[in-house]
Amino acid sequence: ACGGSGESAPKDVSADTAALGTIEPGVLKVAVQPYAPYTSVEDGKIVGLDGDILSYVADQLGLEIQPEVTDFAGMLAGVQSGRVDITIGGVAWSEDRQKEGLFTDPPYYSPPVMAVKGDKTYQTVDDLEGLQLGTVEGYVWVESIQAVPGAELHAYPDANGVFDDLAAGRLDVGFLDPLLVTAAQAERPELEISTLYMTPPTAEQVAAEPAYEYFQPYQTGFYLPPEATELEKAVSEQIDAMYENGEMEKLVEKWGGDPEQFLTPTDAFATARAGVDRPDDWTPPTIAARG
Amino acid sequence: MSGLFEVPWADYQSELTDALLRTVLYTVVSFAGAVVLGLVVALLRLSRARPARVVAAVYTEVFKNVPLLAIIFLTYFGLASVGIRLDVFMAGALSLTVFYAAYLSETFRSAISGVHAGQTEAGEALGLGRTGIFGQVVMPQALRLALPGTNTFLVDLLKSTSLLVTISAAELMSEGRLITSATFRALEVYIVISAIYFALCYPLSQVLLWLERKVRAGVPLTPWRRRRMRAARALLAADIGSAGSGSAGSGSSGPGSTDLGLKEAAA
Amino acid sequence: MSGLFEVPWADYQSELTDALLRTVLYTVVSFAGAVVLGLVVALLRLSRARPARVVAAVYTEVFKNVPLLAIIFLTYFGLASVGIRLDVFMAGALSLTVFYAAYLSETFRSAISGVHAGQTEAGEALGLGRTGIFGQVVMPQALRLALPGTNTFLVDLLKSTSLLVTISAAELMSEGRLITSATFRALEVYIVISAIYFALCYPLSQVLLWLERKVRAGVPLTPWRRRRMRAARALLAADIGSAGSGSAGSGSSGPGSTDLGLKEAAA
Amino acid sequence: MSEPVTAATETSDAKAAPEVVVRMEGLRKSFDGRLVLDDVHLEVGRGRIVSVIGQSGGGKSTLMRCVNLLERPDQGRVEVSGEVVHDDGRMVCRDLPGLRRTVGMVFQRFHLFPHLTAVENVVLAQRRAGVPEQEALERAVALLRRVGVAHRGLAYPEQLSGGEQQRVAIARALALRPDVLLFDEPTSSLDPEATREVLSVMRELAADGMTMMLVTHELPFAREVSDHVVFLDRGRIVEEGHPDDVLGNPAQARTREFLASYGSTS
Amino acid sequence: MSEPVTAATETSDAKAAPEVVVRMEGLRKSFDGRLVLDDVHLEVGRGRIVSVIGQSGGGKSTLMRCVNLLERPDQGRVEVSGEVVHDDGRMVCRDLPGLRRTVGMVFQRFHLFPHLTAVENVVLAQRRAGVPEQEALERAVALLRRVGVAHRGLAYPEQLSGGEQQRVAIARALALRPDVLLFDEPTSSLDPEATREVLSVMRELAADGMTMMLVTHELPFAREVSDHVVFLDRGRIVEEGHPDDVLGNPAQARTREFLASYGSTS
Ligand SMILES: Nc1ncnc2c1ncn2[C@@H]1O[C@H](COP(=O)(O)OP(=O)(O)OP(=O)(O)O)[C@@H](O)[C@H]1O
Ligand SMILES: Nc1ncnc2c1ncn2[C@@H]1O[C@H](COP(=O)(O)OP(=O)(O)OP(=O)(O)O)[C@@H](O)[C@H]1O
Ligand SMILES: [Mg+2]
Ligand SMILES: [Mg+2]
Repeated sequence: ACGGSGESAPKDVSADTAALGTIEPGVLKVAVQPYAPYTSVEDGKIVGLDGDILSYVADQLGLEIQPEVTDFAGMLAGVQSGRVDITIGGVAWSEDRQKEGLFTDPPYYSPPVMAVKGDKTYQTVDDLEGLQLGTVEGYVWVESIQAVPGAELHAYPDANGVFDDLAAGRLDVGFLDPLLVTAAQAERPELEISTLYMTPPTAEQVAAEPAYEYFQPYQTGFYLPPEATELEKAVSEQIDAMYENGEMEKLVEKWGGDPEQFLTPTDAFATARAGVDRPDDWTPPTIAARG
Repeated sequence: MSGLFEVPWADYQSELTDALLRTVLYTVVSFAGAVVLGLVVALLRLSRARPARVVAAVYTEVFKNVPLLAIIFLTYFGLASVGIRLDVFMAGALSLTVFYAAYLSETFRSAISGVHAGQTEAGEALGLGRTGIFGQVVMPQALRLALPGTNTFLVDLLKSTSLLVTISAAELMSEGRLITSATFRALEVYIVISAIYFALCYPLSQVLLWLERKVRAGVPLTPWRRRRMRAARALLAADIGSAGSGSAGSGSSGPGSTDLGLKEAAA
Repeated sequence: MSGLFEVPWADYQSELTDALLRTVLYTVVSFAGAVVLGLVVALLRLSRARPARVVAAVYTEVFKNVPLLAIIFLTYFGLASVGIRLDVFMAGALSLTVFYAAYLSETFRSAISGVHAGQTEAGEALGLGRTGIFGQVVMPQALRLALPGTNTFLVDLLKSTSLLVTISAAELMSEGRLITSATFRALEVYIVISAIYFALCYPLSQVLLWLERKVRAGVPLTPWRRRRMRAARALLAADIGSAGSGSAGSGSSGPGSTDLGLKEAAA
Repeated sequence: MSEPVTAATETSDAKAAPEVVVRMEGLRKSFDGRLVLDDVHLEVGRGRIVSVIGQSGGGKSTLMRCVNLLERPDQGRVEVSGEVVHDDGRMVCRDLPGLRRTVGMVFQRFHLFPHLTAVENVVLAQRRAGVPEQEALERAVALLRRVGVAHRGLAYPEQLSGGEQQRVAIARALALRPDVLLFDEPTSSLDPEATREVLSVMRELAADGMTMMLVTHELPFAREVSDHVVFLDRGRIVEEGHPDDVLGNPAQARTREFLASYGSTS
Repeated sequence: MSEPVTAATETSDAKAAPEVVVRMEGLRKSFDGRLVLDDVHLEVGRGRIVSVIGQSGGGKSTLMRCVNLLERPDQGRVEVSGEVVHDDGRMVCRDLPGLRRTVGMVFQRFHLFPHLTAVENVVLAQRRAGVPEQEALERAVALLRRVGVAHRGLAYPEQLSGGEQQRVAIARALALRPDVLLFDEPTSSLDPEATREVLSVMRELAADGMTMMLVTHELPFAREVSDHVVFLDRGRIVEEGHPDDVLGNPAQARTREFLASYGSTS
């Protein structure tokens, strides 16, 4: 637990802020895994796309962020054991996962992205047939790639392996979280890697080959313990507001994402959560209305 | 939080079984490698050639003073970036091998030097030759001395396969993490994975203790030694069967019968 | 791949220093705890009361056969979810303590039983009493026997602090991961982090070896023992200064002067 | 003796010396159901020297160890310096460390404390018994001189030859000014030269009037130095008396047989 | 002897027995610049028994160890069974294991192989020397009977008493039918009873005509059993000759002094 000024126990906290029911009034304890450019910690401050979004939300709610750097298992257990108030960082919503806690409204939608070397272009799933395709072991894309006819799967322990082999020409396409590719390109320009957004497979394609499901965007969320209903509501409201006031678009752009890709949901998102952890008439936040 | 056991373990059974087998495979291969490499390093450290000793000492010190996590990482990614691409299994097993070889070499070295100098001398005086002395006199005794330490490291190695999660080795801990990410039930998964490790390690350590006791008791472990002991027992039957007839069998060539008589009366 | 050292290390200097200090603090506190707890467990295992022995044996077996990673996780998150909230430092140090106490208890136990039974008997015959025998006879000798193993575990413990990353302990390895994720230069980061661990562990292990040699050579380490040795040296000056005058000083009460004369001629 | 500090004389000054230092009556002791001492009676008067001889396994060590209760007899009474310390299987002695300080013991394998120098070996028990530091040190040095190893006073046991080690062990046993010294085969781990050195120290202790009990295979020495010889065979005292009688002209056939077995080598 | 297998007789059948088994000429050896053997000449004829006596550190062990080249002399010549094996600091022997099989050695501290039973101890070197398994076993058993420990043949060394261990060590040394047996203080780690057992075995070997060299402190035994006694003092042979002369009526003052130091104990 670095940073924060958590030592001075009784603080000037407004009644509204106190009502959020954080572990320590006025303080938002956040578990993060180092996963730049989504989440990272610098000088005791949380940074990255998820980090900036949450920082903005915390400001609005009068909360002070106190980050805890851990790994993925530690993030989950931190929330579940009440060590932290919330965890962030590209956590995808799924029906199974939401049984173990609360998910906020999606701060963004993660579109499927392809890392390629130089100026190669691919757009649809059909373009991938017969190629050398890479991803990280354990990612959902492993299954999807295996379903592509004639393609050969290369699974790496982490994204660095994908980048290295793309640069070396042993891979045609790498499937990774989108901002990772952008950031890697910024950090290591010598690799000459660029980002391509994929045109998601159609409903018919997914029906024919269910593993293609993961080539569609997924919705992320901030994850909280089941009791933290007040806090979840407040954070979700702020997220929705950020779609409205353009703040979200600003941040996605700041971190190298395409707002169009990141902030417009498909119809499937509403049906997935409506009636599960959202009201039946829930509509996912979007910037499309503004545009 | 809801009830403790909610993960649908049955769904993961076949993956867990695979992961468990892979854990065992990593353990077996790496341990065999570490024993061989450790022995080589120990012999180098005991050799008369100073360069050999220095190389072995540097090896041992480096690997003993760096976290295994870092070694695993560097073997997999580091070697790859200089053009040596090992697959996950090779890299994982190699990391464990080189790391534990450093520790084992220390155990072996002290076991070998722990064999009394008089033993080598007795071997020399019997004309056993260098290989005879090493193979038949020093090694079997060093084995006895080295077993406890070696066994500790075997169990330790088994547990350390959990660090291969860094390179997604698909062993138990990696599988645990996959289940965690699917179900979000980290705590439950950790408890179950710990229990599986315990179920692997505890019987293993008990078997090794048992083996240690056998070896210490001098029980013949090789078939040829068992055969020799059987033949010897047959030949000595008359002497051992009843102590009285034994000493009688030795005739007047044994020491004075008075002495033997006293011994037997006391026994 | 471009040049090896491209991470802006200077930017991370203060965080790394903090992390390093935290690593050292974890090591010191946990090791002290593990030594105390390990000693208690060893004494329980050697006690005459069967229940005490059983408790100690179960403790040792459980913690020796479960991965440290799991222990850390369960101590921090597991205990919290049953209402025992330790802070990160407490939980981390406690995990390392209980884990290494299990190993150290084995080392201590075998060191204590390794002290020759004749030593206890001699202590009894001199009327030293139980505490006197334990404190002045058995412990100092057991210390000598236990030092090598204990030292190995100290270095091991230092390296194992790297596993505390999972509970956000902000030690060296956590910092390394942060840097990796920010710079995408995992290899370089791991090499540097390994070098830092090596720079911590290697001098530590050399200091411990040096201490081991001192203790084995019987160098007095406590001020009171040094004082006693000084006084003794002063009193014995005449006897030791020149061996001849020493034996002369002992007068006719010593053994025959012929014997001593021969000894000195040979020396 | 040129040295002023001699354990035996000082002790007899300090206490109201009873005439019998060790008395054992009807001692019985078994291990695992096997009788090792069988109705043993024995008295050691002040300033006397009693040697115990006999076959290996005959119970000699066990008998000696019953004096300072390192072994507790099953039956019979043990009296040390006029006080009953063990009676009929019950510990009567309230101050076991005190008893142990009254009885000095020298072991066959020395059992010096290997982590301490020779002089510290002699100081240790004195300090536990409350002797002030400087006094304890001075006494240790005087004793080491007396047994002729003062020049090795700062050496560790492993740096000493066997004979030197045994002499330090004797100094250590004398440091608490015991009423009686027990020697259990003090020379049998020694080579002939070292044996001679140790026997000469024992001879001087005898000349000083130290009360001693010893188990020994050195029959000529036993004969020369002791007032009384006890032949213990399979836990029973078969014969005892003046050394010239027991060793020179034994009454029992068993004793003669035992002595004959020695004749063959020397 | 009722046993058919006796090492000495078989060996002398098998080889064209030269009259001198061990010959040493002008042997010099120093350790760290200190002369330990100084111009030593020595001959051991077939079937003879030579005892080496002398003060501790006098070089007795070093002399014995030069015979089978466990120690390599700096100067002088060593001849075993008629062949020069070491000459003027150079190893001449081409088959060192072969030489070592020609010379049997029994150590003071036995040095049995603790991980093997008694019978296996005796079998081991035979197998390395190419004796077939069954024959090696039979010979081992015969030898264990001969030295009277066949009833303990399946025991491990630590389960044996000192005397039994030493007798197994003798059987082990005999197993390769050596031309000569070397004994380096074979009884000095033994208690009197075990000493007697081992000496009786040696006496029988002597009666069988075995060639032997021994270092011993058992002067009466040396006198009884040997043909020739060598008194080695500070690396030089001070006096040698018939045991009755050297031990009974020594010509040199140094020898008398040495012998006198023994008189004090027995
Ligand atoms: N602690 C013990 N437990 C079981 N048996 C014992 C114990 N101590 C001694 N004995 C047995 O008691 C018998 C007498 O032993 P003791 O040591 O008194 O004989 P000893 O006359 O001193 O023999 P030695 O001359 O060999 O020292 C032996 O048979 C021995 O094995
Ligand atoms: N390997 C060695 N290195 C250095 N010095 C040695 C070595 N072996 C023997 N010496 C020295 O050589 C001298 C003679 O030793 P040796 O063992 O031959 O004497 P010894 O007559 O057998 O004595 P003891 O009766 O004590 O066995 C001694 O001073 C000994 O310290
Ligand atoms: Mg005894
Ligand atoms: Mg010698």
